Amino acid sequence: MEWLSIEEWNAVALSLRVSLWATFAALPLGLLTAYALARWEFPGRQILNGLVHLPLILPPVVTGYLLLLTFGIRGPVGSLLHEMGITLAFRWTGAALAAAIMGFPLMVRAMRLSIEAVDPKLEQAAATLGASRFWVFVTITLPLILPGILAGSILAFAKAMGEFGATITFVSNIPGQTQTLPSAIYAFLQVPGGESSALRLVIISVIVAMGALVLSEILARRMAKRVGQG
Amino acid sequence: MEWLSIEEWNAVALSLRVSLWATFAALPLGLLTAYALARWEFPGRQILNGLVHLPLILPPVVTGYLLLLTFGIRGPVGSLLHEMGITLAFRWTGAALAAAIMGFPLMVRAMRLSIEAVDPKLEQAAATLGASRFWVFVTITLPLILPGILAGSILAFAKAMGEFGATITFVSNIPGQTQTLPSAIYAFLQVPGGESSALRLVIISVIVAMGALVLSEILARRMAKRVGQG
Amino acid sequence: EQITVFAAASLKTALDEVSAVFKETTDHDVTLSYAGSAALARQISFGAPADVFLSANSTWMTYLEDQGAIVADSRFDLLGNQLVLISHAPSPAQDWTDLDLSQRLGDGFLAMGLVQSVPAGIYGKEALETLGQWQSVATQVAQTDNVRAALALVALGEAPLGIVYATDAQADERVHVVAPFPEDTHQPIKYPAAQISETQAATDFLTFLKSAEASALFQAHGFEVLGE
Amino acid sequence: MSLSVAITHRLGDTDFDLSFDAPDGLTVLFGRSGSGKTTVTNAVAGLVTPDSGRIAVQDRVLFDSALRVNLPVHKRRLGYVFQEARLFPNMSVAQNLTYGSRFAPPNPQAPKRDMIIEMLGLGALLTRAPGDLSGGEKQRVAIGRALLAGPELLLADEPLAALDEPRKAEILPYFETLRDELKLPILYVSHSAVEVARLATTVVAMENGKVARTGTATDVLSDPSFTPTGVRAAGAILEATVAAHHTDGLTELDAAGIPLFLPKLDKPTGARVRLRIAAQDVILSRSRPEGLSALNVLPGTIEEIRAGGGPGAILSLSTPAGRVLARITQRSVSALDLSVGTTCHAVVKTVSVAPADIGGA
Amino acid sequence: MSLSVAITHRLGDTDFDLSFDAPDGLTVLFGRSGSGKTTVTNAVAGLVTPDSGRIAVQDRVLFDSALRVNLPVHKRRLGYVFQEARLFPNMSVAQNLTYGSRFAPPNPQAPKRDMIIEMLGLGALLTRAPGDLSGGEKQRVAIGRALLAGPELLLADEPLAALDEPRKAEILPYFETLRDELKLPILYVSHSAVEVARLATTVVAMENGKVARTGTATDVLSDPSFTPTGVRAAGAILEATVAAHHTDGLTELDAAGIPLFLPKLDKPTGARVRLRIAAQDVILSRSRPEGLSALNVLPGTIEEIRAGGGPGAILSLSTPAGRVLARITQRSVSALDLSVGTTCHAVVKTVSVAPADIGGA
Ligand SMILES: Nc1ncnc2c1ncn2[C@@H]1O[C@H](COP(=O)(O)OP(=O)(O)OP(=O)(O)O)[C@@H](O)[C@H]1O
Ligand SMILES: Nc1ncnc2c1ncn2[C@@H]1O[C@H](COP(=O)(O)OP(=O)(O)OP(=O)(O)O)[C@@H](O)[C@H]1O
Ligand code: MOO
Ligand SMILES: [Mg+2]
Ligand SMILES: [Mg+2]
Repeated sequence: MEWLSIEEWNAVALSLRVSLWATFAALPLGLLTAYALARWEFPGRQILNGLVHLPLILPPVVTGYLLLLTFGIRGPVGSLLHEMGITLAFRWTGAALAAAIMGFPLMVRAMRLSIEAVDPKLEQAAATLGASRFWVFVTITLPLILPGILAGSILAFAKAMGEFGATITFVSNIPGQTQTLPSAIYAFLQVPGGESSALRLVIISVIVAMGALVLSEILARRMAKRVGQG
Repeated sequence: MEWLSIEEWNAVALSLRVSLWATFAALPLGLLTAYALARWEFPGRQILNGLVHLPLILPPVVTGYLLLLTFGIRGPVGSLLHEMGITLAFRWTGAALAAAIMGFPLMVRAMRLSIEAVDPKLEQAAATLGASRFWVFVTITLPLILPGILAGSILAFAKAMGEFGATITFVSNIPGQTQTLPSAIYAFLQVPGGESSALRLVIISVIVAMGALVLSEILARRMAKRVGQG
Repeated sequence: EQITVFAAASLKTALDEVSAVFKETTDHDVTLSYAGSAALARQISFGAPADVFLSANSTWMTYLEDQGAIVADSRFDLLGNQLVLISHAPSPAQDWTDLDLSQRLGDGFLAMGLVQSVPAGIYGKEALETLGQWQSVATQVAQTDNVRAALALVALGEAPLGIVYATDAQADERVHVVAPFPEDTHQPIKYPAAQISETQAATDFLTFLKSAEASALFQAHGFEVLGE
Repeated sequence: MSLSVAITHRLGDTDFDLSFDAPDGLTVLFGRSGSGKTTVTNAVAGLVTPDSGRIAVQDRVLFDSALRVNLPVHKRRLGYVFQEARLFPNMSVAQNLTYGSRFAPPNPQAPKRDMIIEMLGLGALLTRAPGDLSGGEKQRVAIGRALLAGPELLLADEPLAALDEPRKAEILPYFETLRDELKLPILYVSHSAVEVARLATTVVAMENGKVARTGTATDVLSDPSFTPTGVRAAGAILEATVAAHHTDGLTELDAAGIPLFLPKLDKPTGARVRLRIAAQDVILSRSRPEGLSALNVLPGTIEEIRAGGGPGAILSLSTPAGRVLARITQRSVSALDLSVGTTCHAVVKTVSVAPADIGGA
Repeated sequence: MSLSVAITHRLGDTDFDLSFDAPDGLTVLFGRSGSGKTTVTNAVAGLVTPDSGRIAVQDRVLFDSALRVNLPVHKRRLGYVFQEARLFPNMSVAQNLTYGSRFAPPNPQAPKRDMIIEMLGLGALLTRAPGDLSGGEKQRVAIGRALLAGPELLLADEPLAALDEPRKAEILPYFETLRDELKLPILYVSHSAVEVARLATTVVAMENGKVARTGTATDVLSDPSFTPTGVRAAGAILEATVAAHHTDGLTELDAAGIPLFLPKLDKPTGARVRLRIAAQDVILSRSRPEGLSALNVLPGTIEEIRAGGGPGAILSLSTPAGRVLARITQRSVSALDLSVGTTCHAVVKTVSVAPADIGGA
């Protein structure tokens, strides 16, 4: 398309990649955390719950700064990962990490709500039929909470598409590596007359995210139909 | 306390006020929207759904900019409201509006999930006993979705406590009027040596939000015990 | 009288002190709102209740001036600043004639503001172009949304080198100035001020900014005071 | 015409097309699992909107597709005992019980809370949460909740299936009271021949979304050719008058001149009662039997002999008290040389007319 | 010892303290609503962990608080038909049915899918979602699901309560097969005397969390003093051998030399069967009756007469075939001049020993 420069296209592609990775990578941990918070009693439950919500409570810049301190090349975790050949700082992977962390509370809350809505009587029934905890989860709980997982994922994805503060603070803005759509939009808004360019990118971002949203709705409907009322 | 200046205390108080107002003011509309999305079929359902998610998808700066365009003193809605004696721009009410809008998607999603989990068979039973739609909602649906309402509110509150980008763009950073905790933290981070002051504010913000979180968990537990499994 | 001053966030420390003195010496009360210059300028153009605007660059002040949003002829350049190359590792000061930025950088990153929108980034890129060093490092520039973030990257050692204002470099002992940029390598760095409302207090405040007392405070924080 | 239903509806693979008019009283929907009983009940309640048709109770039209009338559920003034209890999990048992009363217009006829709690044995459960009840307890609460709504139409979908015999025996008379004294129209789903015989004014037998047969309980149950839920359901219904109460605890009835003895009935002398005599509880004898413990003997003439596929046969006997059915073996039919026109005696043990099978007529 | 339970547990206001040992076969838990049947079943399943005690099936210890054994639910190798169907809403009927088989170790003894689908009449429903089933259909799927898990212990909580008579009659023999041929230990909750008599090897009668009485079905049901779920439950159980199949569709049994006639039984000549004769279905006669349609007459001596509070009495008759109970009126007792030691004849109609009351012994 002519009305987007190559650099802008790159930002679109990168934002999609970052958001998708952030969402999918956060999924397993998000699900585990949601399950633990919904179903398990353990010391430190409240602390875990608080920790999960932290990125929501803190201004994004602060989150970004904390990420930099922790996962930067000199940070305690970052340096370890670096030795293992994984670099997050100034890479798109770091942007994905920031997006994942910012979306994490949204993802976990949605999943947790749907786990809490599952009738334990169905899980018991599965156990009497020989399903171990693991299989009960895979065959009963998981299918029943799919709408919640979907809702959580779409929230996280949307958040990832819009995340700016934490990302630019943590991985800054390197075209092709970490210049996501929101960074590009922000840059345009910083100069007088940049509004129309920003608008173009905003429209793209909205189209992409809305597409994902509508898709998720259709999926959720289909699931709901299948799951119905037992 | 000595280690916080009056201005900082003001920021804490203001953030609380803004967040609480944002949460409570958004509640009725959030509930209505969630209910409509969960239960009603109407043209434009997908569009409403998209609109609700918009603040999540857009970089906060853009949301703030759009708010400024719409609700500013010169904006189409803002000027109307202004004539009616309601000014949002550069007032704490505007900050509350920004926070409410940013937290709206989180609130609606959580409520919607819990509405979708209510067994319509119970609502039918209530209807056969003479309860009109309204009373069914008040006596059956509402109590059953209280955990979801609580979850949605706490998400929105936490988000409001951390909201920065849209707020500072829309209503600026005026101490006592619109300088919320995140804005104050931002300002500190913009100057050399401001980190320690910022840290103090971050700690306060975390304490407040965590307190709200723990409280909501306790409430939710109590509700869950009452509601149990029918 | 009560006035509201919209000021670029990077002026916070210095301006807090200056306005404290102003409040003491006059019976005016000052409210300061710090944010990015772009946000403030837009808000003013949308009718924000600001009496005075201090911008971190000329473009946004010009934007307002073109809209007729400032009091005619009240605009003046208050402060100047200098752009410097800083490093995380202590290193002796160097001169640009024998400094190969690309080589010093190795595979590290050069932290600076957004090169198309954040003033320090714009100036920095311009300077490097003048010095003929932009091309060799262009792909290694880590751009941040404000200059303080660039400073933080160098201070934490995440980026070995960065380009910031002298005022920032001076305030953080974790960074070392490698080389100041010659003034003729970029547009002059100016912090313009202007009156938005035609109140007496606003006029008084602008006048006070130019006073010797204020100048001393600005200079103490490393700013260059631009006389009229 | 108390309850009148005429609807067509499609649900999954089942095509519903049925109409029945039932007079005042209790109408039993009868039929095999999946025949559509719950669906019809839901249509009357307004929970299922039929594709077309008309539903009216007394002179109130609940639904009429032609007139575009479709009264909302909450305005139909129902009590509905669902097949699954559907208690409100956010309320205590006591709150569940009184839920309907706040919406009902004041009604002095409505059953009293304490009476219902007593009858259903819920006294000890009032503060419980529904999740802490046993299956039968839930169902009792559901019954109480529907009754206490003071309905003008009662729907009950197998309300007693989860209950034990003594509890059933306690509740059944109450449904009779509702039917006879409060004149409440009742639509009642049941698989149980005992309940049908005892309660039904009208029986609507369903099969695969259609009405297989309607009629009075007497008609449908005494028809030897119609035994949709098994041979045990066949039986006749007789009407009789209470003649005397004897000191040995027996009540003597007068069925068109024939004395019948039953365990003490709680009805005044002169009251009309309805008895069910299951076909399988009747023994036939050519001569008037002597020296038997059975006290009730009805002389009659054989009207019809229907041999089934198996070794049994159902004989229809015309007696002064009305038609009596007897199910005996074909071997006995030939051994006793029975044929249409033969006179013989139907022997019924006193106690085989069990308490649950007696209802006010 | 097939199933051995000894537990104490507190649930709400109910204190459970019970122990029973049941031999191989089917153990019926019997008792009023709220007496604790579901709770005990849940304890055996592992869904409720008793405060203390021991539960073992065959030689497998499922729970032992002293030894700190508490086998997880999924390792107990159960099939559990719950009081409410509990179908998995995310699966079709077919998927629900085969759910357990993927976890079960291969077992050639396990019932075959097609056979179960056929027996339960589920063929047309396989692709349905559980939400689209009627109440009875759900329960049938739940039964199928439990059976197809190939369990080593079957728990069934009122599995047939929601079903119509013909369907019950189809399913009951299958539980007999499980009990007799596959030797599956079964714990079965029921309110129905018919089901108890037909299926129970052992009856455990519960009352308020305690065992009120245990014993063989014969013992418990023939005890005239014990009728926890109503007088209709009283009855005797006789054992007999299949003597001949007659061409008129009757099967002749030999009960210790006395011939008894029944509708055709699907058992080979020589097979042992168990009959339930309900006390209320027996007529007594001083002389050997003639010209009656009832084919079965058992001579005997009166052993005991128990007059209840009402007009009835239960007489216990010792016959060559075993003890037979008769429930008749006290008026008949004096009219026939019956007392302990009197010889008389018990008359039982052929068909009153209904199909559902006959089981393999
Ligand atoms: N979660 C609970 N909390 C408190 N009491 C309970 C709970 N669950 C059951 N009970 C009580 O324990 C007793 C036994 O319940 P249980 O479900 O075992 O009865 P049941 O014999 O199966 O009855 P039904 O035939 O009605 O199903 C009842 O009195 C019941 O009210
Ligand atoms: N939502 C649905 N979609 C498709 N078919 C359905 C649906 N609900 C019920 N059916 C089918 O419609 C028929 C009638 O169902 P209904 O529930 O009225 O039966 P019922 O007579 O009440 O049976 P039961 O005695 O088992 O409760 C059944 O064959 C059932 O499988
Ligand atoms: O809310 Mo933020 O300001 O960019 O993510
Ligand atoms: Mg039904
Ligand atoms: Mg139970």
